[in-house]
Amino acid sequence: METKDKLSAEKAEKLLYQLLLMRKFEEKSAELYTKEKIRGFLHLYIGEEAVATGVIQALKPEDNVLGTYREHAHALARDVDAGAIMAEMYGKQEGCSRGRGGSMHIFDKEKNFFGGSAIVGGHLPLATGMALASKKLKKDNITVCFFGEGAAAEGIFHEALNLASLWKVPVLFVCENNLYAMGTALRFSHAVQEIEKKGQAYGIESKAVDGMDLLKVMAAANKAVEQVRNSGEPYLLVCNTYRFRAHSMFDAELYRKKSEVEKWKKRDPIPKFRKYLLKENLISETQLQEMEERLETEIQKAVDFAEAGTWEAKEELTRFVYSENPES
Amino acid sequence: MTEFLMPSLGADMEAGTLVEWKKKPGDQLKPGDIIAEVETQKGLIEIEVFEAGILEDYLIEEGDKVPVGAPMAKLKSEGTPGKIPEKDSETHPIQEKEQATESEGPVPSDSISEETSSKEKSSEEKHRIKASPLARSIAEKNNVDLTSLTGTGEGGAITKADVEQAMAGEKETPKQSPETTAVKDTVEKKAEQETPSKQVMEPPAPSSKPGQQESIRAAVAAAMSRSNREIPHYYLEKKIDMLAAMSWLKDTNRQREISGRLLPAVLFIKAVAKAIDSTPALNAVWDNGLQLKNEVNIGFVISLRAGGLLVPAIRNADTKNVDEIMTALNDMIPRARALKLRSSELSDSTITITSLGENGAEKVFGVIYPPQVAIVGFGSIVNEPLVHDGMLAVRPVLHVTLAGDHRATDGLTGSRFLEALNNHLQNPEKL
Amino acid sequence: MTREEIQSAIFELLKKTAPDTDPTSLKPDENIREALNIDSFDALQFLVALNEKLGIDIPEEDYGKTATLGSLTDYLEEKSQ
Amino acid sequence: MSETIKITYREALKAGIREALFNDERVFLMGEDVGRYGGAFAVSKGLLEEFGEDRIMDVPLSEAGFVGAGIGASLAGLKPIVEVMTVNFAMLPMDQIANNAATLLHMSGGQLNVPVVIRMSAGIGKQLAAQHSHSWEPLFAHIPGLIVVSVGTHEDARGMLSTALNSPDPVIIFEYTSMLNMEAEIPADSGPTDISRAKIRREGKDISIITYGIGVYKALEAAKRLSEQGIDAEVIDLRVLRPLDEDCFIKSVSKTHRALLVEEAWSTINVSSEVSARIMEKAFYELDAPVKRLGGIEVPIPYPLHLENASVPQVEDIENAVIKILRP
Repeated sequence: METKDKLSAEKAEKLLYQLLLMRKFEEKSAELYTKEKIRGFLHLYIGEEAVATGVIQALKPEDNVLGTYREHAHALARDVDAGAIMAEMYGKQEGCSRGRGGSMHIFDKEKNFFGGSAIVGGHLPLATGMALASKKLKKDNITVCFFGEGAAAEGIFHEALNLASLWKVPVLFVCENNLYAMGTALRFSHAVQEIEKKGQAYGIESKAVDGMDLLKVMAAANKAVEQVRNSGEPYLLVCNTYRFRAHSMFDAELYRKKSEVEKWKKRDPIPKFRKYLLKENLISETQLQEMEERLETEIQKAVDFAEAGTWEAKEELTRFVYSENPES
Repeated sequence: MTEFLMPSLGADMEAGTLVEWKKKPGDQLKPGDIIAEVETQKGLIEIEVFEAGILEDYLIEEGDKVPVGAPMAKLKSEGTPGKIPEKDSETHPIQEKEQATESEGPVPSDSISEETSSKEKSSEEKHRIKASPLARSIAEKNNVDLTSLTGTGEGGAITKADVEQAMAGEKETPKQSPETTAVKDTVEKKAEQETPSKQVMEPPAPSSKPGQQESIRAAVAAAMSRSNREIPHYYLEKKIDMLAAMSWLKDTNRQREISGRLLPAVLFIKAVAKAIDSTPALNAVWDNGLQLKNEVNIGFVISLRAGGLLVPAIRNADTKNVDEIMTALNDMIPRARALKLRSSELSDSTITITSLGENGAEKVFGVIYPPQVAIVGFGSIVNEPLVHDGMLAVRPVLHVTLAGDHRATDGLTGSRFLEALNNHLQNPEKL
Repeated sequence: MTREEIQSAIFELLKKTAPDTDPTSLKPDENIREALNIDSFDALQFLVALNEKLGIDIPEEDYGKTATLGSLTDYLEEKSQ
Repeated sequence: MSETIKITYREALKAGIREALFNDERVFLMGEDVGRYGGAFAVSKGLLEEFGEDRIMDVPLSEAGFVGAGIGASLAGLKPIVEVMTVNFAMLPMDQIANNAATLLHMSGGQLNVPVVIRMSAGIGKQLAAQHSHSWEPLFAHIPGLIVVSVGTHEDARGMLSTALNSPDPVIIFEYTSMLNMEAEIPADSGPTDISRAKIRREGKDISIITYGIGVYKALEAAKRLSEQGIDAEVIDLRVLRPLDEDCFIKSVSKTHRALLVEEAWSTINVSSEVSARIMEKAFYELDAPVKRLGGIEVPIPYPLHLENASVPQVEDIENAVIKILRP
């Protein structure tokens, strides 16, 4: 792969750290959920980390990112503060969305991270519209929109892709095909199971990539982002991946076999990437050791921050329904 | 057994206050008997019974104000059954009472239980007074007892206006205090007035109550507002040469004793009654559509000295001759001034006449008295230059106006009526 | 009948006709009907009552002579002779 | 101010759009047939020629898609005027409106503004039958986060849009097809009109007729007729259905002590229901008669003219209802 050669030790270390942070952060979240620190829905990304990491590393800070309700990892990849995300999941006002959104609605405007959307497919036209704005305002930023293969069955997916292609706007649609829309397998949802073909139907350049391999995702994403930025036209990147954990915390996983999960776990992108780095001498055992400690510290810090966070006063309940400074 | 209900004496009557019972329990009643005197917005009205029977018991007391339709007394019917057929009214009175009530089913058969149930009802009513929130809060602030009020709002709910009216009434209740207002003074004097006509030289009528005049004023206001609100008026005017009529009247009166003399108003009334023949649509009421009336009952506006109007009817004016009409006026006007009119006299009119007399304005544009559909206005007779037989001459001229309800008739009808009226007044001897 | 008797009869009957007024305050040359606000019907009734009380008939053509307290008194006084 | 011009409702709307396009480069109009067709109701006729394709965008029949794109564009710095041809199609983008436009500010803890303006033509009166005669203002007025305004007069047709575009929060504007050809005099220099306050269109002391939209001129006509009958009715144009200008009608009812609520939307759970409830809550002790509602008859709007007319309150109905309240 052409990107292999370009991967610097520094970037390699950062990417691995990011992957591990995502994994450990979510494992901690699951634990905190069972302790009732986190409530509501909690959708974990564990197993799919290579996708968010691989795509977002290709972006510039001014690019827009929109995610789904399974977006903790994307926020972390976008450098949203882990403590702010954890506090958000706690519902504390120190959270990145002041605790108003919770796990499914992580927003950070400064990082151009636009959520956190929990209606399947609902954010796709927003991405098209944001890209339209970039075009009209003659900005060179692009918009990246993550969604699952379940969203591709929604009418709005088709509208958003058609409009993006029709208008020729710089948006990268990233389909995280984890094979299950909640519990309904791809084959029970789609007559044509190659999601990339749906993009092609709208005249959008569409590629599929192994979403369990960070290097492959990076390579595909770099190419896609470059193309979107250069052409100003949309692109559909389908990342075939798998979530190791249940859809959300309250899921008996009746729809798939344990053996299937185990099989996919053997393709876990994190050990794979670590192995690759060690093999290529892009990272040392000592560094890995030290990384583990840093991760522990960062996650503990995030939890402490969330724990120390405060509850928004009830009197403020009705804030943020309308803008408080209408002059904005 | 039937109940005698507070009668509705006009579309705008909502309630009445029983001032005096004129019959006692046990009294035999025949149609036309005055059973009670009731004070209304329009003044004290004697109310009649329309069926024969025996007054069994009072259901309300003197001083009670009850809405139209509320039971006032229990009657034992005789002969024709009342409006609401009752089992026992078909058989025979008094002795069969127990039997009759038994047959009514689960209700215990004695009169005590009836009383109890009616008491329960009234106490329940007290707890369930319908009043608007605003009326309640005003009543509370001003210590007005809502149970004593009759509502004029939706479903008989007491409104702000009802409470305020009660408060205004209450202010006047202190009897004969020296500070009483001039208006009230006038009213009371008026009430005690002896009318000058022969047969009515009676002791002062005790009937009139303070506030009565005001309620007449209020009734006029209500009727006129309603008219203005609901009736699309059209107006027509005609000048009538009165030389012939006035000459005839002069000749006639010259031959008569003073007590038999006629007023011009008699000619007006008679002429209107005859003119209606050709335009029956003006002798009608509007109640979800035009309803022609067979009788010609001409309402004659009588203004009261202290303000306000009463409009008693001269019944079947078309069949009365001028002397009979004068007799009717002689009877009615003094009673009107004494506020002693009968209920039916106030509610029977089918068309109204207003005449300002010889010193009034030259023209009067009337406001139709709902539900009637026309009012004829007679100005004062004045000498005016008038073309007569191609010559300009000064002649006595009467300006007659017709206000018609445009829903009922149009200008053509009104025009025809005024023309007919003119013709009749040109031939006074035939009236 | 003295002039005083006639006047007191006039006052009595006027008071009955217009009880809210004080006829005794009428000036001799004041128009009675205007001052006391008496309409044509009451005016006729007043004359009827005068006729009954005093036994004096007033023909219609003489109505004009009865307009003021002074002229009415004069007229009645003359007729009663 | 003294000079007035005669203008149709359509021309007034167009003047408002034109002015907005002139005043702010970020403003653009998008909607079905707004450009080459000239607008389904000829409201935007000629604007394409004047402002070009970039500012006057024809869009495909993708209501959810282009409304979502409008929301997205507003997130990214533009001021879109999105036209949903008629409210009858507004259930398609309802998800975008209710789940995105109305929630983003709140979910993001106050970070994201959605300054989108969505115009919809609404109401009955053209014999368009059940699917094309909706009065769905109440559906939108139900949703916190939206500003819902109703254009009941020519002045507002002319002036509401530019004020709406200055709002940092999403504004839904209801316009009325049946009023498009109606002419009225407005001040020649008529400018932006407020979108936060109700307006007393006629002062009176006997009763408050509280209405909006098509009801405004009807109520004014009824009030005129009533005045000939000695009844002095106050007519309140709610103008903004959310957030309701409660002060205005509570004050009015406290003065008149009676209220008749008029609108074309079906009576069950309509705007009048809310107004009525607020009167009960805030002005109960001022009431001298029960509050009455005059709303749409609960039936899908039928095609024949006489039945269509019977489906919504007419001037005579308003007149009679007032008389019934005042003279029970």
